[in-house]
Formats: sequence, C-alpha cells, structure tokens
Amino acid sequence: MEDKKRLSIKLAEDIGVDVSRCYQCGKCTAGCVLAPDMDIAPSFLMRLLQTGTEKADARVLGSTAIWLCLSCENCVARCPMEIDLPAIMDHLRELSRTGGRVNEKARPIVAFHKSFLDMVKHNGRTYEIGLVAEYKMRTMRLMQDVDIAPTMMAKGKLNIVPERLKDNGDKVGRIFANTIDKKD
Amino acid sequence: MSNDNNSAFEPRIIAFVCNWCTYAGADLTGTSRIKYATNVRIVRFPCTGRIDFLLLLKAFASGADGIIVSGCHPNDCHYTSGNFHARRRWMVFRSLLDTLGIDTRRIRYSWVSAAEGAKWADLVNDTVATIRELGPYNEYKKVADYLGKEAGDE
Amino acid sequence: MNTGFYPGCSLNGTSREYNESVRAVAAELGLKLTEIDDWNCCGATAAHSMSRELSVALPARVLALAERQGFDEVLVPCASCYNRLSVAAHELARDEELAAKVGAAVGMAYSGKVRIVNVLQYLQEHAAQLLPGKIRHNFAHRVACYYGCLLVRPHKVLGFDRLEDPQSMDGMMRAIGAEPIDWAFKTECCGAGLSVSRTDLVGKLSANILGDARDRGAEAVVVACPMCHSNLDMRRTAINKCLDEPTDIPVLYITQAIGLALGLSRKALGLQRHIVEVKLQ
Amino acid sequence: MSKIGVFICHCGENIGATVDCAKVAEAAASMEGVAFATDYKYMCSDPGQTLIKNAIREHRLDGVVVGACSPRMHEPTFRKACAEAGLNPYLCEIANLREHCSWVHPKGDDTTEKAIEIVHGLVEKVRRNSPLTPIHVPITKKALVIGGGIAGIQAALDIANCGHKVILVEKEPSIGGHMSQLSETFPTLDCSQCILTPRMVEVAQHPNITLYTYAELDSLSGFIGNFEAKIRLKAKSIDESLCTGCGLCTTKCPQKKIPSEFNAGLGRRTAIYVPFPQAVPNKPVIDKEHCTHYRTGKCGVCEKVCPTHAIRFGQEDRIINEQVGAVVVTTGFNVLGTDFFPEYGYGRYADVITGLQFERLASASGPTLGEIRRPSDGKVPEKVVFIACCGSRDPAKGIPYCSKICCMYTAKHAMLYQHKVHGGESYVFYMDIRAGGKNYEEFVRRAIEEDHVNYVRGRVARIYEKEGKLIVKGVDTLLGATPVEIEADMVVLATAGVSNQGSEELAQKLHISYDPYKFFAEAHPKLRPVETNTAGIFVAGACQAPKDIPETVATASGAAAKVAALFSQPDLVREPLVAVVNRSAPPVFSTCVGCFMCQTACPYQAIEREEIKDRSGKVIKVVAKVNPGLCQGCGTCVAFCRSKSIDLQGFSNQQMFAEVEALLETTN
Repeated sequence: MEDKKRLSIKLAEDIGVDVSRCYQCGKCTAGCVLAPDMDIAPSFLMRLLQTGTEKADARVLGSTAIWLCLSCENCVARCPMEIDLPAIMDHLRELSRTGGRVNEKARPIVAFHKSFLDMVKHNGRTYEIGLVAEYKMRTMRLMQDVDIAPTMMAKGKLNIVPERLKDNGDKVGRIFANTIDKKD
Repeated sequence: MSNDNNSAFEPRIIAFVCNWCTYAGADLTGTSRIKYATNVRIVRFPCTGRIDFLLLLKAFASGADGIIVSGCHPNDCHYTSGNFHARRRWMVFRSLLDTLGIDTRRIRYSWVSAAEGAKWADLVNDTVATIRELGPYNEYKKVADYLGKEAGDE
Repeated sequence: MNTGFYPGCSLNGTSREYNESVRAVAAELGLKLTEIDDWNCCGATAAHSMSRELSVALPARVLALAERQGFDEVLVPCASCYNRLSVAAHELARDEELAAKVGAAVGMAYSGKVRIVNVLQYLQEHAAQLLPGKIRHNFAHRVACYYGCLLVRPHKVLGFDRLEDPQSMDGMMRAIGAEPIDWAFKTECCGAGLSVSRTDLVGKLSANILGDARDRGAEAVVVACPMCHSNLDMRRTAINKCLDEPTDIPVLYITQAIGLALGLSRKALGLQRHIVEVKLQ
Repeated sequence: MSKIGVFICHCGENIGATVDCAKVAEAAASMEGVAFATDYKYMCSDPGQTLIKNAIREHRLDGVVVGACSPRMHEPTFRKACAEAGLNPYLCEIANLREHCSWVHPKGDDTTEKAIEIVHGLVEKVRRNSPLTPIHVPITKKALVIGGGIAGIQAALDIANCGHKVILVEKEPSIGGHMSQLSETFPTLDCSQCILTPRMVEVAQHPNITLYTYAELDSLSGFIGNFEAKIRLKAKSIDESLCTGCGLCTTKCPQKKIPSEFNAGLGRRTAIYVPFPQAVPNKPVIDKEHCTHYRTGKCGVCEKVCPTHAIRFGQEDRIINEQVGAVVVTTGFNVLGTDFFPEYGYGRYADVITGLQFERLASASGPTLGEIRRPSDGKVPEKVVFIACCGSRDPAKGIPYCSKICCMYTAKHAMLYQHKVHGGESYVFYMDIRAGGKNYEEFVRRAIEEDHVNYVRGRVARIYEKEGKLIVKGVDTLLGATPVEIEADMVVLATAGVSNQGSEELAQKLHISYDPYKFFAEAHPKLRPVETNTAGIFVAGACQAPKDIPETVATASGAAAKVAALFSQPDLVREPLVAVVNRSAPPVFSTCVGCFMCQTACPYQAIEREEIKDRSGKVIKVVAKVNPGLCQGCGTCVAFCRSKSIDLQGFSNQQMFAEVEALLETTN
C-alpha cells in the first residue's frame, strides 16, 4: 500500500516539499556542476515527479542522478521558487535504498556511503584505511588509489589504527540502532 | 479552562471593519476563494474611527465570544486619520476594560488592507482558535443577563 | 569566550596539516582552543545521503557534548562538519518531532545554546585584530580564494558572507599582504562527496577550478575545507588528465597562508604533508 | 410595523451552490418586520431587478435587503432599482452572501446559517434606516495630472481638448517619461521619439494646459470636485522667462562626468543640463547635488556665459496652491536594479546591461547614436544573450508577478540587434513567451523565423567573465534539460518592472490604496479600472502595474474620459452618508454641549460652531454643526461625541446596535 504512494505525495508528507511549485525554468540544471553527467538532470527530475506516474517515479528512484548529486546546494540557492532540491535528493536516495531500487551504476557510491557509515558506527569516527578496505571489498575495485596510498601514508595522512571513542563507539552505535538501523 | 466541552464549542466572533480596507480585503478573500472559519460575522463601518466602543460591549452583551476590529494600515486611512483615532481610543479603552474586568484577549485589533485577502482569512482563523482556547464568554453574559433582569424588575 | 574545538575526522586523518596549522596560528596569536571531549563523526555526506535522522543525530551528539562541556561557541574548521552541524542545529530548532526522536536516539538533548563558527568567522572575529602587529613578512602572492559550497550554502541556514562572490577570505588574504584575484569558481563544487566512488567526475570538476585559477594568474589556491583540499591536492593526477596542460599550482589552507605570514615554520604548518609541493614563502 | 422585502440572489452557482438560498429566503420571511422574501437566480439581471421593483410596488415595501454579492459591487445597482420603484434608495441594504460567505466557506448548514444571520442583521438595520436625499456640491472644473510620461501627456491632452483646464506636474526637468528613452516600439518598430515628441510639444503649447516640470505634489486636501493641491516647484536655478534655451551653459559646465539618467547611466551629462535635446521645456536646470557652485561656492561659469543673465543661484523651492476638481495619477514605473542578481554579475561586468540600457544603445539619440556597441570597450558585440524574467516571476529574489512587457521588448531588442549588426548572433533565454496582443505573436515569430534569433527555453544560472567573454551558463529545457554554455560579448537582462520610488508616500498623500508591490490599486480590477477608491482621483498607465504603450494610452484616455464626465455635470451629487448634530425643540435645541471634541477629531474641517440665539439676538447656546458639503462620512466625530449628539446617516448608532444584536441573536 504505502509503496504505491506517488513520490510527489511522499515528498510533501515526509519533508514538506511541494513539487508542483516548480515551473520548469531549468535554473537548477543550468547551475548544476554535474548536470551533464546525470542520466536525469535536476529540472527534468522535477518534471518526472510532477507527472506522478508509476513509470516516472520508478525512473527517478532507479536513476544515477540522485546518487551523483553532491548536495552543493547551488540549485536551491538560485531557485526562484526556493524548492529544496537537495532535500528532495536526500529523501529520494533514502527511498531508493530502502525500496531496493538503487541503480546498478550507483552501487559504488552507495557502497562508499555504507562503508563510511560502518566505520562511524563501529568506531564513532572514520578510519580511512578501514574505510577504503571495506569499500574495496564491497566494490571489488581492489586496485583503486593504490598509487596514492603509500604517499599518503608517508606524509602521515593515514592513521594505522582507528581512533575510537572512549567506549569503543557504543554510544554512537546506539544512535545508529535508533535511526538508520531501526526496524519498524 | 472555563469550559469542559471546548471541542463542541463554536465561538461567536463579530468583526467591526472599515469599508475601504478590511471590508474590501475580506471581499478579496472571497474573490481569491480562500476558505476560513464560518464563525465570524462582519459589520461594515465607513471607518474604524466610527466604531464606538460601546458597540463592543453591546456585542459581548449580545453573546459574542470574541471581537475583531480591523481597518486600514497606519497612514493608509481613506479618511486621513480615522484609524489613528480608533487606535488611540483603543489604547485608552483597553485599560478601562481591564479595570472593569473584561477579558481584553477577546478583542483582536488588526490592520488588513484591501490587498490582503489571505491575511484576513488568517486573522479570522487565528482569532477563532484563540477564542476556542479561551472558551465561551459566559462571565460577561451572566453579568449582562443579571443587569437585564435588574432593568426588567424596575 | 570559551571556544570549543571540533576537528572532525578529516583533521585527525588525511588533513592533519589543517589541524596543525589551525592550532599553530591560534597558539601564536595567544588564542585558546579546547577540543570537545569524546567527539564523534558528523556523518558527512554519507549520513544525509542515507538517512535524515542519522544525519541530524550524529551532529546532535557533538553539539550536546559541547553544550554540556560549557562552550559558548565551537570552532569547526572542516567546512563539511561546519555545514552538517549548522544544518542539524537548524533542523533541531525547526522540527520539534525530529528533535524529540533525535534526543531519544542520542540520549542527550541539545538546547541550541552553542554558536557554530567556521574558520573564516573565527579568524575574522578573534584573529583579525591581532594580526597587524604579528605579521613577520607579507604573504605577497596572487591567490585564488576558493570557498567551495559548504561554507556559504544553504545561505538561509548558515547566513555567512555573500552567497555569490563571498569576500571574507579575500579580506583575510589582503590583511596578510596577498592579492586575491577575481575569478569565476569561488563557490562551485569540487565534487568532494564522490572523491572515492567517482574519481573521474571529481577530476573534471576540480580541473575546472584549478584551470580557471591558473589561467587568471593565481600562484596558489587558498581553501578552508579539507574536502576541497584533498580533492584539489591529492587528486592531481585525475585533475591533470582533464586539463589541456597539467598544473602544479599548490593548494593551501587559509591557516597555512596566515601561518607563513606569521613566520611559523613550514613543519608546524604541516606543509610537508602536501602532495603538490608548496614552494611559496 | 415595517414592511421589509428580502431578495436572495443565487448568483448562478456562486452563492446557490454553497448556500441553500431557498432556505435563507424562507427564514427571512419569518423575521420580524419582513413582509416579503424570495430567491432568484440572478437578482442583478433585468428580470431580477424587475422582481424587486414589482415587489416594492405590490407589497408597499418600506425597506429592502438584497442578499447577493459585496455591496462594493452592486449596491448602486439595487439602490437605483429601488428608487425606480419609488422607494428611497437609502432604504436598501446589501447582505454580502458571496464574498463573505459562499466563496469562503464550504457547502453546509453552517454556511446557510451564517447567510441567514447576515440577512437578519441587515433586516434589523434597514428597519431603522431613514430616507436620505443626495447632497449637491459645486465642482472646480480643472484637473491635476501627476506625472508627465506618455500616460500623463495623453490624459492631459484629452482633458484639455474637452475644454477643461489641466495642470500637469512632472518631477523631472522634462516631460516624456520612459517612452522618450525607448528606441523603436513593438510591434510596429516605429520610432518612439518620432511619435512622442509631437505630443510633448502639443502639451507645452496647449492653451488649457499649465505645465510644471521639476515639480512634485506636496500635499492634497479636500474631496472630489473640490481638492486643493500644494505643488512644490523645485528650484531650477534659472529664470525661465529670460532663458532662451540656447544651451551655451550646458556646453561650458566643467562638471561633465555625471551619469545621465536619460541614458540609463550609459552616457554622461553636465551639472546644468537639459536631459535630452528634444526635452520639453527645452530649458536647463542645475543639479544642485553635483554643481560645483552649490558644493563649494566657486565656479559659476554658467552664470558668466549666459547671454541673457538667466542663472539664479539663490533661487529657492516655491510652493503654489491650485484648486482642482479631479486628479489623475500617472507616475509610471521603474526597472529593478541588476544588483538583485549577484549570479548574473553584480553590476561587476560592464557588458551585462538592463533592457532600458539596451534601448539607449539602440536609440538614435543615445550615447552610441544608435550603434550597438558594448559599454566596456565600445566594440560591436558579435554574440548577445538576452535573458528574460530577470526578477520577474521570481518570488525568491525578485517579484512574483509577470512584468508583462519584457517578452515583447526582448523580442524587439533581439530583432533590432539582428537588424543593426549583420552576421551577429543572438540568443534569448526565456521561460514562456507571453505575446498576447494585437500583432504581438506575429512579431515574436518574425524575430525567430526571419531574423533568426535563437530562442532557448530555460533560465540562466550564472554569468562570469573569462578572457573578455561573458560565459553564460544556461539550460535548454526542451532538450530534456541539457546545460548550455554560451560565450557572449554582451548580456541584456530583461529586468522586472516595479513600482516607482516614492509611490507609497504619494498614495498616502492622496489617500488611495496600493497593492503589496506598491502599485496603485484600482477601485475594481475589471469594471472600474481607472478609478481609485477615493472619489475624484483616477489612475492610468504603469503606476497601476507594468503596461505597454497601447494599454497605457488606453487607460490614460479612459481616466481622461472619467474626468470629462465628472466635469460635464453642473454640480456634484454626493452620497448623503454624512454626520449630523441632533436638533430638538427649545429650550434644549440640541443635546450637544458644545465641547467641540468632534471639531478636533474631524479630518475635513467639516464641523462648524453654530450660535443659537433668542429673538433678541442673544446667544443662548453654541453647538456643533456639520457642513454636509465638506463631511466625508468617516464617522470619527460620532465615536468622539460624549453626549451622543452627533450621528452618522446610514450608519447611525441605532442602526449599528440593532445590526450587531441581530447578528448574534440566534445563539441566545
């Protein structure tokens, strides 16, 4: 039932953004540094949400664009209607992930976010070596960045052992349990 | 709370408005099809300067739970200064009402211009909510009834 | 004024020269910074890409700690952390329902008393008046001040500087004798969020930035964000692939540039840690 | 026992669909004093009015309540109908069942109940109404026109040609307004100056028109037919009767670097200046702010070279009083500054200009004599980008409304550019093309099809300068939202049309309404488009909202017709809704105690002292008396009167108390 609800309605209910306010001027796309690399440019994505069809919603949730968005906020800063596109992107990512719709090509991005958050969950802070290791395991991109890692190590930019919070991150683990990992 | 069944309580609000700004503003609310609570009854005056504060007491005595007085914004009065006079009179009158024990929270003084249709709707809804919270104005009615009976006994 | 210091993960890892230079400049000017005890990661891009609640809850813990530890303001040199902390504080103040959920998840409430300041604000408010007497030699270079996105946007939440063409860093650079150039990519995104997962795109975006700075005659790019720095400095191979001609323009943290003007040692400022060598004095 | 008739109008579906009109009529029929009640589909229609008239005659009604739309709409209609049936029109009241009830509430019992109560209130009021007779007051048949742009010029000429005197006040040194700055005009491409300047000359020479330039309205008092205007004639620092307009002073003035207002900042002028060669009057003024003599006491070159010794440094502003019967406000509009769009270059880039500046570049009387040359280096731009909606339809940074004229002038600009720069390339970034108007759409199509202007649907996100080019980052939303980057030599922003500076203050001086954007409000957007809510004051042109020239001229002629109609009457008939002080038999004469609080409260000096004398001529009592010619019926005196001796006809204490009581009665 819940999943059949149109994305535009979910966005209005969950984060209070009304997609019908967009009048398709395209200023968001014009100013977006990654628009040329997106499968669906920001203003086009807004149009798809406005149509409110199942097909359009599926296309949005399965797009790479929502994962490419850098949240640089250029779009909302210049939007004449002040539509919070970064908030829309954030929420679409959450819906895409929880609904199992993540685009194949966006998996490395999701993998990175997951690895990052895993580090935070277990240590309370990020730990680059662990992060990269986990990310490589998730994506099997084993050779990536092997060229700069030793340099970074030599320049003292990488910690060998993770920094941890006083209780080994239990407090932070609890935050995860109560938010992103919550089962309800 | 002065009332136990506030949920069922529908406040009676009377609005004294000037013809040039707020009445026209309320017309614009209609033209714009903005919806608001049905609780309000509008009385048209040429200017808020015309509004005699005995009329406010009359409204309470007749059963109003709340009153809105609204005219033009400062400097925008159609009659130059009627709204200033009304404002000044309200300042004096309010303290007098306080002394008399009348709940001045039930009188809402505002400015709504002919261009502020949405503001009129907000003003009404907001006043209705406030008065709903305060409950029916039974105290004043009791006094009024009592006085009415006294007068009738004579 | 009791100023707390929130380094964030980057400043303890890949960007430790930023940490070193912030502390060195503060110490040289006699300013006291106290690190927030037991701080945690703010969650960065990953958290708000994955869960709104988490993205507010992680910073909320940091803010609650700062409040408990009695700080009036917290210096957050990392632009990403600054942004996340500010947005979280804004969300908590705005959305009561969310605040209640987050308060329960964190186990500590935050009442909104701590002011969150970025490094430019901190320098303007605490260091600017102390600088004139302390400058040993002018940092006499043409520099491109690069603000990135996270310091100025969302403007309604951060309310810092001008949204388009900000000037605070330019002002600081003039104060140490540098000549900030007028250029076009001050607030365009370098792509930090995709640094590891889509290095190709990051190379392109960062190349636009470095290319413009170089073309307009900048001798260095000055930044106030560890994400920007690691992209522009460490991803140089990827960047140079996108440029017609490779560039070796160095990228400095604002505190490193100020530190040099104050006569601090290159080591104290962590300049040896850069991938692209900094030859400027 | 009164015999009130109640008539409930359905207004088609407008009231009928929400309010149970039959039920309202039924309830009204049982109200005390009601002799007849009915409902009808369209009460304002001819059969509806006949229905009322017949009922008045048949039932000998002595009062009427019409439950319909706002009294601001049809009160005059229904009062007239009553009068035609022999009922005093002031015995008719309107219950507002549409704007205040059916349009703002959902269908349901509560709404119908409210309608019944509104009707009840007015039934009780009308039972206490008195028959009133209109008041006749004289009219001063002279009009004041404020603002000498094309609207003011047209209005002044039309009124003057009807044989009435006109005073035209213009705050700048010359009349002509924005239209004099335009190059060619859409959709005919005829030269703006060529069609305007003859009109300007006509104004100056018309025997019925008195022209005051460099002048502003100081204050306005009085009322329709009888206004008194105080006009400030700003010191021009010259004796106009001596000045021949030879222009020697302007060539010799050493202050030559002042940005010219006429050229929208693209040209320079001197401190003593005539705004443009075709100015009317063609006599200079000294800009005190920039004049060396006024700033330092030195210089005085103009004084030395003037062959007729017309320079008057000591001249001061003068205030003159004028009696006028009507006022036409034609103060025009302004364009939004470019600093609203930091992402388009902050005014940092000389070659990012406004549409008005482009007009000056394209105009034969402009700084480049009509050649399109960019401001920074005077080069002919090979590629020009025009951006529509700069500030318009932008609630975040600009204004939410559409400025209406930009689509057309942008098409014109692009066309003029293509005509003047052969081989040039032009781009228009737009959101929608709004070309409603005679030959407008055809004009835009011509720009696209014949002059090959590239129209790109999308907004521009930012502009930056690189190696002498302006990089315009836009989008083509019709290509599935594809980013577009254009290296332009010049960018023209179609900046929004906004209300003029000082319009709020002027509205307050005139006591007319204005909208949230500070444009003057018309009495009714459709049916009274050139009247204001203040009788005798009319508006025309772009001071109401952005308008193009044909519409501006049409409203100006409309306002002039309204003035002429007013002046065609021998005297003025006014609503008798005025205050009166009660009178009674001797020895009381009046309950007025002569405190004259009312006199201090009255904004119109309408309250006089009347001495009541005995037969021997001895003054027995001094009481207040209202001059019905001056009273405007605000009723402030009524609220001030401590002895309740003064009352307002049509809104008397008795009427209002009864209305309030009746409105609340049903709950008790």
